[in-house]
Amino acid sequence: MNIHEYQAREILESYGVSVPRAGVASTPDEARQLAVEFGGRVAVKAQVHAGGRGKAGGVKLVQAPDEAAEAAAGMLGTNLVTHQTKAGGAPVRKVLVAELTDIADELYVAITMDADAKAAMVMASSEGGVEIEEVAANTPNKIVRHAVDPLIGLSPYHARDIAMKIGVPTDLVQPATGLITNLCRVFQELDASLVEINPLVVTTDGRVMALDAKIAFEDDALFRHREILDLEDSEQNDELEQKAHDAGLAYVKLDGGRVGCMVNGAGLAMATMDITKTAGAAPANFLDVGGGAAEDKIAEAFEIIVSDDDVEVILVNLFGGILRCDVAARGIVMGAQYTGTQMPLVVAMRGTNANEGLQILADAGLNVTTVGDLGEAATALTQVLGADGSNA
Amino acid sequence: MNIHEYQAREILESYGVSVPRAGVASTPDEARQLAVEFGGRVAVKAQVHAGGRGKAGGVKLVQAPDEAAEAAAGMLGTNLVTHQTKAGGAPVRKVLVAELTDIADELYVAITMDADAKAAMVMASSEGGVEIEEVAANTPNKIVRHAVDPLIGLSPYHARDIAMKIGVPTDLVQPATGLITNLCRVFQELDASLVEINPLVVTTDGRVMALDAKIAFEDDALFRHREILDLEDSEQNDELEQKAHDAGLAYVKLDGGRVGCMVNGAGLAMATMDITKTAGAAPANFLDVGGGAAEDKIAEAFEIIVSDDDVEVILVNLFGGILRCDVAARGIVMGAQYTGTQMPLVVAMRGTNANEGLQILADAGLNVTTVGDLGEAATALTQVLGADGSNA
Amino acid sequence: MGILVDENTRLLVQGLGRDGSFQASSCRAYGTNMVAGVHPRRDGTKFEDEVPIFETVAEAVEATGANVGLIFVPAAGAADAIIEQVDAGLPLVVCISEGVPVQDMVTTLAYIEGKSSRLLGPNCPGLIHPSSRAKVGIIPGNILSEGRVGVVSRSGTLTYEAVMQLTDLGIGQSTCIGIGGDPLHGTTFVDVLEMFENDDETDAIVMIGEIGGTKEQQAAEFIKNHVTKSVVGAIVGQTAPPGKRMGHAGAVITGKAALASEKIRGLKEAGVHVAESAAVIGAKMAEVLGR
Amino acid sequence: MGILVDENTRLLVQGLGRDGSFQASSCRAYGTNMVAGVHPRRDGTKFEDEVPIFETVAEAVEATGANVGLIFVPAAGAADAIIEQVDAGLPLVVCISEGVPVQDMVTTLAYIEGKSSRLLGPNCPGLIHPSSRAKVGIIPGNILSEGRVGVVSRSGTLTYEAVMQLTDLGIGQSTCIGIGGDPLHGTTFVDVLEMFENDDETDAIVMIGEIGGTKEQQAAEFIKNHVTKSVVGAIVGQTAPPGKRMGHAGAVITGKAALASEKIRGLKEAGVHVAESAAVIGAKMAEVLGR
Repeated sequence: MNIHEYQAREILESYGVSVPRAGVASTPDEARQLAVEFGGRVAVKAQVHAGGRGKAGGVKLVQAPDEAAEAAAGMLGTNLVTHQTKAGGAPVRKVLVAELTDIADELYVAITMDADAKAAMVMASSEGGVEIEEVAANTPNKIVRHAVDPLIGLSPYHARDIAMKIGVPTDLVQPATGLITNLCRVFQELDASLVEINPLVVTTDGRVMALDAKIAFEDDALFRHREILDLEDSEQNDELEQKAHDAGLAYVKLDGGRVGCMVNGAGLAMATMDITKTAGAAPANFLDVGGGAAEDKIAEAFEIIVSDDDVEVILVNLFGGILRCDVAARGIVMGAQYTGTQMPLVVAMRGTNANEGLQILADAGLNVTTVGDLGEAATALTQVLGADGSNA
Repeated sequence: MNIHEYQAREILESYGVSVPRAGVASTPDEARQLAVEFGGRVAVKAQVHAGGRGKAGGVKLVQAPDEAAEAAAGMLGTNLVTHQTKAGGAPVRKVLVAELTDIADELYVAITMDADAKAAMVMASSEGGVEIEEVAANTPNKIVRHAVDPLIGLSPYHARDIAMKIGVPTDLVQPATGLITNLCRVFQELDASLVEINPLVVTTDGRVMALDAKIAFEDDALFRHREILDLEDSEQNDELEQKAHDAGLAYVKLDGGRVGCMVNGAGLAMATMDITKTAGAAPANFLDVGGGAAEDKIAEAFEIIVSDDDVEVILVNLFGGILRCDVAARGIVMGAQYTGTQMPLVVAMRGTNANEGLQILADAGLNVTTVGDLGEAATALTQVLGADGSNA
Repeated sequence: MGILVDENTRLLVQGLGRDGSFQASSCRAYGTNMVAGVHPRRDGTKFEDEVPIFETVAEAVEATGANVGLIFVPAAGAADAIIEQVDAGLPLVVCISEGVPVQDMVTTLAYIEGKSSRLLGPNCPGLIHPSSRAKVGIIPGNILSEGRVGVVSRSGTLTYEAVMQLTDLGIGQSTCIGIGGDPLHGTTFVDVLEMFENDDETDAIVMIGEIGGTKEQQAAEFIKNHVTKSVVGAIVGQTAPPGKRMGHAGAVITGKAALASEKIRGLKEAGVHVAESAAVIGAKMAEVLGR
Repeated sequence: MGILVDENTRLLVQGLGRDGSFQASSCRAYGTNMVAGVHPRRDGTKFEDEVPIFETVAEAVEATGANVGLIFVPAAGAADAIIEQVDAGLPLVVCISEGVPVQDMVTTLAYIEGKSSRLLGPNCPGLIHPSSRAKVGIIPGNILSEGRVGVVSRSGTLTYEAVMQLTDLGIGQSTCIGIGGDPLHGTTFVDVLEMFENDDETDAIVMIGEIGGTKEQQAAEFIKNHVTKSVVGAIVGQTAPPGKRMGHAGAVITGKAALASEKIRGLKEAGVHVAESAAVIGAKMAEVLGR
């Protein structure tokens, strides 16, 4: 789950991480007032769940309150399109107005989960203000990595070592050490999946602070952080993804495809997506209905796929395990009846109660092509999409 | 550091531990109002830092608001004497007024630090409402112990196991598990040295709650819990102990002695206390001035000893290590000048700069008997206290 | 004898709710010797009128000599169940539960290290050994056939797909194992590959990976240096976009190494016979075996 | 060769504030080979114009081959310093710092377990080996004399008292070690007793305990079963009241086992020659040695 920069900033502040003075504005006038409060020279930053705001005009540095209001007026109510947003962009409902600081140096520090280290990993670099992927590609030796010990956490001496290695000036190593330690506390105590400060700045007046902050949370741990759930801005999410999320479905909308996929199991779902290529088409979505899905959940999944305007055919590939195919079939019938769709279905059902499931679909009179496995599914898909499937 | 029951109760509540409804009263009228709020039937409990309140009249169960006011009036402003207080008792400034609950069973659960296990230790018993020392002495098999793993903390399955073993009814095992887990969080997150719930009650209406709570904190960790320091009620402490504590000195007032002891090092201080027995006397205090004590700290320690009315002679036993004897001697001279005492001093000084120290004392013209070691100190003490030291 | 479960398996199932009961039942139906259940408040009762249910794992192990634990408890309690089973000394712990918070696994994996238990999962379908009719998990038994190909996969249902392809082509399986789709899990590809390499029952191996992480590269490295048996590989997620979690917590393209194409390249360099798509895993194995 | 420090000791001192510098200086003056200092912001400078100071322990060990670490950093940072020294692979880590939060020691001791470093302390005076002029800590060197009695104690200054009594009676010491007054510490009585028992330089042992905990009882048990050399013991705190912390975090009478009388009884049962008071430890040893 992602949150806005202003929310991340508030969390960091509550953990004792230094951040520039700032406030949130929903109107140009509020932005003006904040600029007045901060002495006129401020950054006005569009609050969207996407990187690349700077190049897209979502960050303006201004010198006076009126300019701040003007910048805010130019952002609020629009959709900001960056290289990370969907084509339509993301709606800007709020801007962050932050005091400008005189920057002596821009650094980078982030914490993620590392599967190989089986631990949280601190990544830091002397190269801040640019995307870390660039640094990793061009000058990988400028990235410092340290795995956080599960028993003792991030030792202060390691935090200190990291601060020194990324070039924090000697007299600021101590506050930087505290800052890095606190970032680690945020990551661990709140079950974050990412805490990224880019840039971490050293100011000309001798402070270290988090100038921009990105925090994402581990979805699987949100159940124990109710207060974080309240931070979610569902408007920033894709509408179908949000609907699927609310229904407890793992769904990802994919650009440019016309084959709707309904699968159980993430691996099989990816295999099913990949197989559309064999049919000369492309998947419109990833969808894993999960393990013990009940009828109504399957029905909801079906409705989400059908309500995607890109979808022309639905590829159902279910392998009964915890999921029972008869239950799934009843859910599909329910969804089809509710949406009234006539869309063609290519269906593979195997495993637990597969025959019962296929029988239920047949009895319901849906436009179903039954197939035996993934290979047959590709063939059937080609037929359904027409001879020249590659135009899809 | 100890805190009051009402403060412990608030901490527990903030950690999600069930406690009876209660409030604090400083006047009989406040007690009456609280009793009204809780329906009349309440317990009025004197807030002092000592156990054994029940037998000493510090806990009254009443049936009506007027009785609550009366009970509070009988406690507030008095000194409560229990078997755990000093002879003069402890001042009662506040009473806790708590709703009465109908108790089905009284259990016990506590968490302490265990040196042998090198970990926090949960101790629990089906025998609540009595002192755990009694249970340990009479029916030790009724005490369940579980060491908390430093990496994973108290596993829920262990908390559950403890709840079952102490006889929590099956349908209340789940809330009891949560309660025990939360007690462990209090212990670990707040660096407590003791969290004790006695009794933990099962109510007739099917709840488990902490009826009485005692929390003490690790002195060495208070530096990272400023908010806990604010809870200290120094009025509950011995006046001299409080003064020593404020000065950063390890000092314990001992009843019935007349030999004031000033020593560096806890082990040597205990040895010095013990040696007064050889002189047929008894120590008036334990005092370790600590490692790197400066002059003014030594002076303050000296003043505290002198201001103890029980003290007739001062036994100084210093072994220079981190402490330098010359520094200590200057502190003693400073303290003696400030208090103007003529009290006899038996002084042993060895180690770092011992000769300089003894010279400083000699030059200052104090009433000093210099001795070479602990054995000589005992002899000198006997002489100073008079032939019949055993009358001391 | 299978590499991890076989005729000597004495199964304990923890978490006998709706799904757990259904799956425990099918483990038994397949032929697995389930000796104990563990479920709160059902102490003293019996599962399917035959298998005793206990309040704690320790009691169950003590009373029944169970040697494999299977976990179906909800995600929030899964790490605790793993620890309880490890503390009870079960040599093999299989955790099916999906959605275990990754930080729970950080401490749990650190806790297990150096202890004598092996963990499979979480978020895995478990494993199955057809020749001894031992099934520990949720892999549908009817799709398997006895034979000499070992199957290991990060996925659940995709494993079934591959197994079914093999069975349809008359290629039986020795042991089939799902290691799970979470980024932090117990038993890895490398662990299983080593077991298959040393397994007298196994002639060739199917390994199914996916986008995310670098576990497939580690497997490739191991195959290159230590595996003499033929390996057929497949990697799914070629059409997945970067930065999006594809269901499995571990299936996210976070960098170049996490791409399907990179993994395929690594496997090919290690001499693995990589199937062009998941639809032809069986066919690839048939080709490799010369059938 | 001493049991832990000797002529091969290459000392690293971490924390060169006022007290640390004073004590490091006297370690050097005694004859100890101090090869490195570690102190923030003094990288590149030298201690007493001779010993290089580094920013981190790892750098210092790498550059100087230090093999014993001595810690004087304030209590709040002491656990971190111990971990830094253990991570740097120092075989012996001696922590003088007093007042380390006990929960810091819970995790630190768990972290050290299984690693190759031995920890002495915290809240201890360190150790000293007069025959090789190796002093690591704060025990005043001038009170020691070369000889064949090993001294181990929970206390600092009380150890000096005992050593001085021995020296005054012409009884020299092999190695003198303070294990520290905290309830949770690294090296224990049992560890040191075992080393003294196996030490060619040691003929007899002085062991000084105090109220609180059960470490003396564990020592008594060990002595009974494994120590053949004569042991003179003393326990202080006979006049301490229950429930009050006597300075040392570990010196609290929390129950019967924590009483001085109980500990004395245990030691006597193990054949230890217990001194009636700390004033006659030396005399007792003289008696035992027949001098």
